[in-house]
Amino acid sequence: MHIPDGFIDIPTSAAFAAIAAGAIAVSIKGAKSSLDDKTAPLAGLTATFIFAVQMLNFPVAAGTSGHLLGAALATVLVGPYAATLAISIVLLLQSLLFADGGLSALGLNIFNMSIIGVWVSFAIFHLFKRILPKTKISLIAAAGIAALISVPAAAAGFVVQYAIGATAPFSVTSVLAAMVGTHILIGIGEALITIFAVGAILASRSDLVYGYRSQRLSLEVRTAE
Amino acid sequence: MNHVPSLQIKDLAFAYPDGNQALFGVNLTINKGERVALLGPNGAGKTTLVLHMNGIHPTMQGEVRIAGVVVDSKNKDALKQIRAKVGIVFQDPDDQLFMPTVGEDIAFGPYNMGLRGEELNRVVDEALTQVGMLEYKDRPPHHLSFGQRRRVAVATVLAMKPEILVMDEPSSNLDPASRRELAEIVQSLDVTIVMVTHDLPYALELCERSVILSGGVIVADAPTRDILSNNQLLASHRLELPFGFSLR
Amino acid sequence: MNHVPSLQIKDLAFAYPDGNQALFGVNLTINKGERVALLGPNGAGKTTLVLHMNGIHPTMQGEVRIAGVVVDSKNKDALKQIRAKVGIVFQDPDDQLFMPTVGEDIAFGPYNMGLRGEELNRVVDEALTQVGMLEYKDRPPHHLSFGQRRRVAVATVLAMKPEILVMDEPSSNLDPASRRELAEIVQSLDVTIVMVTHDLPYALELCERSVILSGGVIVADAPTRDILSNNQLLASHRLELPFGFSLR
Amino acid sequence: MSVSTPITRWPAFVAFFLILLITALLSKIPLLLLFKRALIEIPFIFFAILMPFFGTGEKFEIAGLELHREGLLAGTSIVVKGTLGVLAAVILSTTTTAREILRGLERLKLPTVMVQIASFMLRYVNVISDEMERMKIARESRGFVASSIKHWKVLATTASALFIRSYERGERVHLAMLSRGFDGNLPSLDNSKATLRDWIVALSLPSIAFFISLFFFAIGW
Repeated sequence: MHIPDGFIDIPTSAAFAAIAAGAIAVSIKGAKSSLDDKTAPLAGLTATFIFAVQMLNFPVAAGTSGHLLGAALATVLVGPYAATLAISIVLLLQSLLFADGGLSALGLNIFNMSIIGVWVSFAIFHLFKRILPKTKISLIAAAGIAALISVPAAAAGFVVQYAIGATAPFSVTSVLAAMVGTHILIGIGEALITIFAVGAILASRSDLVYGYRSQRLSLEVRTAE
Repeated sequence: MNHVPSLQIKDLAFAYPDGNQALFGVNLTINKGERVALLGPNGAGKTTLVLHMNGIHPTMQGEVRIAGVVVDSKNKDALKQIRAKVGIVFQDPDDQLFMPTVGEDIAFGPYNMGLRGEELNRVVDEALTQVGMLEYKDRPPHHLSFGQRRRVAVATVLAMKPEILVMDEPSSNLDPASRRELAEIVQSLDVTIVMVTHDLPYALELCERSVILSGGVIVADAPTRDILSNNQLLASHRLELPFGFSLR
Repeated sequence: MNHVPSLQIKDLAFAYPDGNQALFGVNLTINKGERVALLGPNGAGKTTLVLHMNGIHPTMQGEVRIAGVVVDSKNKDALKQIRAKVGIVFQDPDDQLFMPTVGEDIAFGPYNMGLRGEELNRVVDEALTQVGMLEYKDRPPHHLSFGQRRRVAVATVLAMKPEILVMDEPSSNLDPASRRELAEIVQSLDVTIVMVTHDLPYALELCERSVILSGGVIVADAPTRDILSNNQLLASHRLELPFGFSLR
Repeated sequence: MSVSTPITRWPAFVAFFLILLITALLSKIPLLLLFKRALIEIPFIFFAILMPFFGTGEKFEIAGLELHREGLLAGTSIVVKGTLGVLAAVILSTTTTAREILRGLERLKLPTVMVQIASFMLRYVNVISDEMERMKIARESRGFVASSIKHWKVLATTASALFIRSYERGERVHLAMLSRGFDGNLPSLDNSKATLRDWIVALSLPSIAFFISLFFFAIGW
């Protein structure tokens, strides 16, 4: 999914880099208002977690394996702002240190994975949380649907970039079909893992789930004598 | 008592892919039912040795046998049998406990060995009873105290009915009472035990015999009391009894 | 010796936001230069008490004074002064060593206190020398052994020239030699020390005086030797001397 | 630079490749290591190899295979440009420590919070991946083999345990920071200013590349 150098032309890459920079600036503001001076350590450790989890390969079919993207998972766990920051940093360091994704394509990759991936997850998660009854099960389901859709959505982001600035000769519609088609399959895996993971975290530390925190209606207030 | 030793290691040598050699010909035989402390300074190769016992590290040179069967990391089916026979309790219980509830965690090993249904349930309850944690079966491990998690970690491998139980620093981070409770559990178990530890008093309390692994070879193998009373031997391998401790 | 106590706690009570009350009126005075062990079972409120000493937990009821100054978590400037005076060494050194190199980690505290340039450099070198780790200044913490990281963690707070040094389980996970080396460092320091520990022999070796915190109050405050020889007192708070250990 | 040069001007790419190779040799990177690490590119090469078989435009035949000129060019372009990009990144990451890269990011005016997040990530990536490795060994020691879809649940619960541990560590790190007087400002990593010489050295590679592409443009290749 990481776009390398040379795939999309320079003006398109630059335009998306500008969009990415803007979105990061907004996310910094948003994260600081919710996490305060905890932003750096918590988003930093979340980025570490995403990075580690992306190394966790799972078998898909016929000897191939995939790995988690983690956009929906991060969004549900730490909220969209911190998730955007964490995933952007993961992409930045992957391109700088591991040559995974081109540096000139960084803006494109950030746009697809940390902006579309996170904010589509957030929108869908919220929508379904609102529609479904207010239980832990529906929260988990909402997270799963968000994960399922976030992956092909990120792939569709690539198709848009391709349509604008591709240096390859496929027709846009065939690329769209191929990318979105395969990524729906990957999205199913992403959804299953997100469902199990969110479920397990809700069972042991529900207070760490960002999407659950806003769900609690009111707390009993007591005073110590 | 069975006459086949639980563990036989012959001339085991091992180097990491980066060329760093960790084991230089280890020889060690442990009979069924023995409790042996594996002592040694940091970096002596203790963990490397332990990870050979169940084939996580492939044997490069030499031989490791569990209850007479050679550990061969290439034979996947045989390896599964070996891993059922060697139960390793790791130092940090959080590395070992990852399922949503205690019961599911205990069931993980036996399930991988093919147990299902009623039998699986029975094995889980039995293991939890052995460590006195049955009432916590449906709790998430995260909410237990450190000492309780250590006990659950022991139960996760007891549930596999191991031939040999390997414990890595079992007393680390335990408060004094949990430390004693764990000692009582260990003493109640009828299984061969290898205990990797820096806690020499604990080794003395629980193990008749101790071996010192230093620089990738076994440099001492004797009754624990003899080893702990040899100050010169201890000092030359960065071991020492804690201040105020006396061998009575 | 200064006549203002390093630490004065009066009638300190505290409840968590979820209503769970942890401290029920703690009274404790520690004079300058004393080394005091803070003992007690898990869940007794030891960590909660420690986090009151530098205002991480706001004082709800009662009073905490460091070198005569009231800890007031609302006054940000005063709080900064307090945190410079109370150096806490946390149990897991990886939590405390968060900067890319050892040197930068040591500089973190003094930098926040306003030190810069040559003076900052001097303070860093001094703290590293005190724990015998100067040569590791430019290394990333990840490449050090556990014992070395614990020593660097001690240096990170020594660099702030604290009035009082609070150590949470300083001996945990250390091998015997590192444990003794740390004891020697602690003994060489000329600073008031509060040591939260389960390791009663270590408390005896390093601290003249011990207090037991149990159920959110101080239930014993006496010379360490007296406390450790009172088996009934120990037992009623889930404390006990390890097997084979004798008070000589 | 290489990204914006059209693929038909192929001698320029040979020159780019040579510059990178010389840089690698000058920085004493074993070539084997360089190419091993460049293997990360493989999935995209597959994609590129497929290209000549699709697409529109002029067709021709080689060894019985029907190829499209457009697709062939585009495929080659992707492979060549991608390879150059990966090689450059590998050279950067093997010659520059993570810390220097952070400093560079700070100098390039990346927002401070981002530099801090990156710095925490680099500090803890070993700690967390060690935890993950230990969890993996513990799983395997109990007879677990990741082989089929039903094992996803196990991997997911491992991921959730890892998240809880990472997040709690973040909270403890924050406490440790507060205890040493942290008030929201981390000390800057960058205590030296970039000299003119540093800039010249840093810009030498891109400018050589730029002149090469200018040269081949001028002579009309």
